[in-house]
Amino acid sequence: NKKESKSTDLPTSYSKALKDAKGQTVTYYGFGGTETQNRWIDDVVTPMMKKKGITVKRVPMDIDDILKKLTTEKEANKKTGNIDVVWINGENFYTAKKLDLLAGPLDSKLIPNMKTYISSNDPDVKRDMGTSIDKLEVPYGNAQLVMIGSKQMFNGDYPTSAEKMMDWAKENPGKLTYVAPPDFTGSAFIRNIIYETVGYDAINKAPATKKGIYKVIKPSLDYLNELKPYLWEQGKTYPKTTAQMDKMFANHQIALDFSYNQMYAATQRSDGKFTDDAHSFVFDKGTVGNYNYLAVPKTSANKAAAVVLINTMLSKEAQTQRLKLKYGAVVPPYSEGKTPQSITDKLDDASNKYGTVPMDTLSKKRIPEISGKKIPIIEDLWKEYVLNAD
Amino acid sequence: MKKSSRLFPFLLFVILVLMPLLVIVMLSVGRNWNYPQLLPRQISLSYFIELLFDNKELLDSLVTSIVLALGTIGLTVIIAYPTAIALGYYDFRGKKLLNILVYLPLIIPSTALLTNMDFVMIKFGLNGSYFGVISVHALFCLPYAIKLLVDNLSLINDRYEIVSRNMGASAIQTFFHITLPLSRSGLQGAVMMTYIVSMTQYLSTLLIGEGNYITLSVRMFPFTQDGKYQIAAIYGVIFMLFTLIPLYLIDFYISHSGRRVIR
Amino acid sequence: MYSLNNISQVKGKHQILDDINLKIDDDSIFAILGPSGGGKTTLLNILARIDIPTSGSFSSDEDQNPKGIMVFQDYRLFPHMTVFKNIAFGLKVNGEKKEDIRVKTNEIMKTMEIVELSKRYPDELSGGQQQRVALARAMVLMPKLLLMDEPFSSLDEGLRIEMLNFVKKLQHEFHLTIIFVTHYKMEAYMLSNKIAVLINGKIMQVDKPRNLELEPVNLSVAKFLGQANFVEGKFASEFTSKVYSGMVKFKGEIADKPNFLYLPYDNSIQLEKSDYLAFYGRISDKIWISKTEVRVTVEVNRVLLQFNLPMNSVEENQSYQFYFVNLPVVY
Amino acid sequence: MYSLNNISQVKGKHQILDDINLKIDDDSIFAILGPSGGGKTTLLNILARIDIPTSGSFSSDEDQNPKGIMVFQDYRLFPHMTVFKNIAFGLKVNGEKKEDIRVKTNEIMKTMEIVELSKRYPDELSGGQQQRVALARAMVLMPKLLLMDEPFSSLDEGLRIEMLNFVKKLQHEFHLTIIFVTHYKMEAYMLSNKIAVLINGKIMQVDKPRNLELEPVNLSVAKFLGQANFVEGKFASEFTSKVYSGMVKFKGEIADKPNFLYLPYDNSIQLEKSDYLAFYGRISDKIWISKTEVRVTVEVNRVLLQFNLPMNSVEENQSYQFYFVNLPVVY
Amino acid sequence: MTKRKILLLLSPFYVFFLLFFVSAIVKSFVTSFGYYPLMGMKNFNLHYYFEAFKMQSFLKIFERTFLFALFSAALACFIGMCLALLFDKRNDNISKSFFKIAQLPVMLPHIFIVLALLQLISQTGLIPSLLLKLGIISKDTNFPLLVNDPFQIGIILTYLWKEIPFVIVSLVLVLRQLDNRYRLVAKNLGASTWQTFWHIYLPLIQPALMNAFIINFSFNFGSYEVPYLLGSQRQELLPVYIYDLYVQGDFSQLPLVMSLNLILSLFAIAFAGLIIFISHHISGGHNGGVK
Ligand SMILES: Nc1ncnc2c1ncn2[C@@H]1O[C@H](COP(=O)(O)OP(=O)(O)OP(=O)(O)O)[C@@H](O)[C@H]1O
Ligand SMILES: Nc1ncnc2c1ncn2[C@@H]1O[C@H](COP(=O)(O)OP(=O)(O)OP(=O)(O)O)[C@@H](O)[C@H]1O
Ligand SMILES: [Mg+2]
Ligand SMILES: [Mg+2]
Repeated sequence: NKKESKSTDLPTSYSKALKDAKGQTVTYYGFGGTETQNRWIDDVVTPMMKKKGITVKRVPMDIDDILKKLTTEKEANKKTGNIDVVWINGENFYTAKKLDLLAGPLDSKLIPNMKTYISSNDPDVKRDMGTSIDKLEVPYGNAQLVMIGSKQMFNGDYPTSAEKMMDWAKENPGKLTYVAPPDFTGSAFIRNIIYETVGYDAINKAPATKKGIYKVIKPSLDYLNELKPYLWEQGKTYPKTTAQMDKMFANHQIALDFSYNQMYAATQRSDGKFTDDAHSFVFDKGTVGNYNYLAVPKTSANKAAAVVLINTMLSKEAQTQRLKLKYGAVVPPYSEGKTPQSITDKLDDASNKYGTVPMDTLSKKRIPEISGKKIPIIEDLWKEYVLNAD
Repeated sequence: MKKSSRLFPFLLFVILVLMPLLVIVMLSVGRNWNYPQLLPRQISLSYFIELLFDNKELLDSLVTSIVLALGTIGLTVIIAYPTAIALGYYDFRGKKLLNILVYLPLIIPSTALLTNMDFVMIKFGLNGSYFGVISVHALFCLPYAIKLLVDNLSLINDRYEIVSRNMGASAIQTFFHITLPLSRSGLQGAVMMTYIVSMTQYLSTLLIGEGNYITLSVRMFPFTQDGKYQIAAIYGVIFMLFTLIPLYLIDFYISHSGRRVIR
Repeated sequence: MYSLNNISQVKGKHQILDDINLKIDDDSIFAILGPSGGGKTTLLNILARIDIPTSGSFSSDEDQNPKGIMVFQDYRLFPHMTVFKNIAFGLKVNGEKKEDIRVKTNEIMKTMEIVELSKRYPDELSGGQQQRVALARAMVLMPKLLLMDEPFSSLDEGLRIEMLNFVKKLQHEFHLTIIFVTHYKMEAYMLSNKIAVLINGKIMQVDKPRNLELEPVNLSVAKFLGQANFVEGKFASEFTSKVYSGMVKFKGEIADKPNFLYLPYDNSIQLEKSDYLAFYGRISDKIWISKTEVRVTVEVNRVLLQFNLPMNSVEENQSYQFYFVNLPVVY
Repeated sequence: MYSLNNISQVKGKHQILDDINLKIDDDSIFAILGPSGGGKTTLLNILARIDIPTSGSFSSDEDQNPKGIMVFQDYRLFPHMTVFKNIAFGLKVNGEKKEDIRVKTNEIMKTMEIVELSKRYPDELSGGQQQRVALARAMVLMPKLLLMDEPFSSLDEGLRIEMLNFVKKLQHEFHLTIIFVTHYKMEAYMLSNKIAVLINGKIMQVDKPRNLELEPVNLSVAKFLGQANFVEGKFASEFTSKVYSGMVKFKGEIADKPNFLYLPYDNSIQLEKSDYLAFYGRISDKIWISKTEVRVTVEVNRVLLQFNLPMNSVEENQSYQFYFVNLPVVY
Repeated sequence: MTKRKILLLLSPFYVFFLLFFVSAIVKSFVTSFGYYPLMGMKNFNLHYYFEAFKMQSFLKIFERTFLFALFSAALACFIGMCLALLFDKRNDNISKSFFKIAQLPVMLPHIFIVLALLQLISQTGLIPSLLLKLGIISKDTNFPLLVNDPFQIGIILTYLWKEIPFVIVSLVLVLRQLDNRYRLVAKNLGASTWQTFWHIYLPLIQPALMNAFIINFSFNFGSYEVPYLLGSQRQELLPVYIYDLYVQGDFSQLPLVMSLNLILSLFAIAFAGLIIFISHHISGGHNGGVK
């Protein structure tokens, strides 16, 4: 078997990787439900790789399934698999690391662009949702929760804090809602409310048990319960997907939308889905932010090409392209001091043009994620004490 | 029965079936379609064109889907036919149990089962292979195929086969000259269901196919999952075209080759 | 020579066939005659190897497992094939040449008078037409052993005789062995000189037509062959009954409780004096059955009996003294 | 009185029934006799309102649209019901009381000798048993008009006669009107005194059995009634043929090209001298058909003819001079 | 002969089934008994089954899901049967086009109708828009909540849209085989249309209908995509519940998930067995083939 004979170790350096990778096909596994992201990989990354003699294959698969797959392979004692690069985050990274599924270290020797654009003491390079990264993954995108409000419905006065939001909701019942967890964005919104009501430190320090967390976030749950009767359908039901919520927002059924993409309002507006009425803002106390990461499974058969792919996706060229609206306008994961000026300019442009939040505001108002282990617990508590209360 | 008394239910049925299809088609080409407008403000084929022509992956995945579906049909029919013959014609010990067994793949929620299937496939060395993928597809098609064939065969009974064998026909000749034509409608149903079930397999294709088989469903599913309506609708329309056209062709071929089905 | 060795068949709790033993000569027509539900179809199914007997075997001198081609009682024409295709089916699956198939099929269709039906489907045929197609379908194969299950039941007299003659001719020309099953004794008599009577799953008698008719071996056979009166009575050295008491030829078993006087319609009584005085009876009814005979109902001591008598020999509502032709039989 | 008025039926391109006109008395048994494919089933289907005629109508004095209950030629027992349920079906859907249904159904099963089959399904019955169930299913309803399509074809002689008698009795007791269809003339003769002969979609003759047999109205009827030799020849004031030439009674149409001498097996020739010299022929075969008669094959001028002659009157391979009983008929 | 023949006929199925399916089930069982070496769990026990039966929420959702699946499958079978009987004739144009159109939903994935329903009957969908235009409702919230609603109406509609045609298609295939010979007999014996249906058609199509019911029931009971998109979060259905547990990524929970899965499966199997048992013992369970 040809695959089996291939080295299962990471290459020793980027230049060696480049050489070894020639002619290889690298598979990129990641969520395939964002057409802008897909387009970026297909239109930008793939041609760049082609020039290096590497073929990229994009497989749309949920990280949950990827993890299941990797686990199964490990259980079945399979030494090499088909997955070369995965898009991974937080809780899933925690699991993957715990199960020893990922190859490392992916240091700056292997990924030169890490050194160029990302400072090694950036907290997001050290920890991913509380899990120490240990050079097992590389950031390749920046995500931060932003609120998108209807200018008309809010009269330009956006609720930039939990209290303001409550007041507005009481005055305008039925006009707010949020996506129900376990949706990623919905879950982030709830964490953000926790930050608003009890603060990041409290939840960050809380023990990762149901009891411990409940004690800490009780005020947050109370807040959500107080808000509940003023939500859409009196909070008896919630939208299931962000898309559903987007549609309700677009139809002015609700006044407020959320996104994990800072530039989301811009892309939607250019798509004709949102009108000029959509305006982005963040809470005064800040919003949850995290990075998207790439990792290489231990079983990858094309580790050299995987390394090259990661470096390419992190490159200035690829990231600059990615700022285009048609590629989803994703903010690069570059560290503050190392971001090229051209990119900063572009982001500020967009903020003027599409009413998105300016880059420096965003980075100032960024609150880190809590431990991935706590997230399902919070979701459970929400279900128990908010959704199914009464 | 009078014609008029059936006209109303007929029209109602037609509307209920076709309206959603129409909505999907409009959704796939409409832009700026917001509440409470009844029709999209703009019609644009740009998405379509982009997906169909700028993106050869769509066509690739279409071909992959069909290639898998054809293999699945073959495998399913090979397994389902004899099983259905046994269930439809004969009484034997354990028949009732088997009757339930054939429905198992539907009954057991596939999400969790699939990882275990993946495990088994890896152990057999079939993961990522064509046969591996169509086997898993076939597993989910078998309940439908067997059911439709059994319904059909149990009404015919084996009396014509007996005649054929008595006249000196081999088992194979009997199958092709007697069983097959007599259960044609059941087979047609079975093929149709198999085709569609195979075409819509998502997770099994991905897990067992190891990314070697990126079908239409694999591409489409994430969008629908995430509620990306318009893209999902476009995929849906393409999907619809490529399920309906071949199936109607089969239907046309079957109902026009030879005589109407027996009484 | 074909042998049926101790064949028994049980279905559910029913013993359908009970230890059947028969020898059937090659190159002959053998008839199995029996009443409805007697087990005829069941037996043929075993000979055609459609069914497996509970015990016993069917073998021949040449072949350990001979297999007959069957004409089914319920026709079983393939519903999706035209008449032509139905008939050609056997030839086709046996790999005959196209041209041969055409010729043979057309030939037999001509004989069966179904040429003009050749393009029809079974459900467009009358009952008798279907039966002829079923016959043709089996016969066109000229099998060494042909099994026919009531092959003429839906045919009218004329066709039936034609078919009978055709079968006879075919057998003669091609030296087939034909086993055929019927409930209609005339058919059996006309086609075969050796007839097995199968009643209630048992072979009761294997004999020539004449012997069968003259001396049925027991009451069931006599009853089945029909066309006779059975007068209940008691036998103890002599016979006593409402109708007749006196000397008889006893063929029953002493153990049998009620005994029966066997009086066939035909040729059992006469008006001319004979050695055997029968009874005095009144003619209560008279129906026409052929150019020479009438069927009369004779009332004797309130019992009604039927006989075939020569045309014009008796008058309705008159009474006559009758005599037996021979010493009557009691079972 | 039921009337069939100008009933015609066309299926595909086939004219199956051609202008049928019949009057059928209430409270009687009417037989329709005809060869296979003659159109009998087609006609009954119309009377049962299962099929609609292309033209014509069926009516009665009391009812504009009378409808008969039918016994189907192919039985059509409901495959999912036991014998009991099959028979009870009609009573049940007509809203009879449970107890009545039980009693009536058991009653008729007893008459039909199928009591012990009551819990079986149709596919567990022999052909004759199925036919009896089909009969019972219709008769238990005691319909005013009962239609029976070859209801006895699968029954053995004994059963057939029992059933015939039962049908007769039933008709008599309950004053039903029964129209029944058969290809078997004896059945028709025994059950009915008024018989319509249906050949090729046309009613050829409506007559008493005797008249039918003695003077078939035309060649088709004569041929159908069978049991006769037809000798081809030419008629022109006298008849000429290989077998016999001379005076005849002419009943054909002059236009008919070949004419046929009608020589029934029974009662057409004798050895005793009569006014009508027939022919000189050699006995080539002799088969036993009843206690008094043999069927002989007579070879005359290379033509083979069949006749029923008294037992022992002729010897095989001998030649004899034969005489006609009456002046022979030519069609 | 027959025994060997049946064995021969069934062997492809058994081989295939054992290799690919039973082995996977066995693996599930092994895991559900708490043997999951990857997470360092190596003891066989019934712990997770006991735990499952102690989970109040699980039992409640189980009951709800069962009733829901039963109801929607039965409804689909009922409506499908009525329509199939109404349009079963082979040689008339309405029936022909009906059958063609009935095949459409069978050939399209569930997700298709989910999309369409979201467009049509969500509170800002096309139907509320239409009603608004017509002045029947005055604002969107007047329109009842039909997706993600507590009565699972959205899911039921989706299932009906897919399953009624499935029932129709499978019954029409059977009805065509039946022809109308038995109908004619029944009618001739004096049965009304209703009686003919009840005593003749229903028993004869009953096995096919029961099979369709089992398929629909199993699907409704076990599939998660549709309830995931259209279900109410509060009136959760079992497949979603298990799916959520499953994707939470906590691998130490896997044995529990597997045991829930197997409990659900065993129950559904028992239920299907019951249906088949009933089907065999009511009218129509025996038919020696239709002549
Ligand atoms: N599957 C079965 N289960 C139980 N009994 C059966 C089965 N098949 C046939 N029988 C019974 O076996 C007996 C013989 O049946 P068979 O069909 O051999 O009769 P037959 O002689 O052909 O009668 P017929 O002349 O009426 O066709 C009948 O009493 C019948 O009811
Ligand atoms: N659907 C049809 N299409 C064309 N021809 C038909 C159709 N049905 C019957 N026929 C023809 O009509 C003629 C009369 O058929 P019918 O069934 O009435 O005959 P029958 O008198 O009952 O004969 P049998 O005694 O053989 O049952 C036959 O020649 C038959 O082939
Ligand atoms: Mg029989
Ligand atoms: Mg007929």
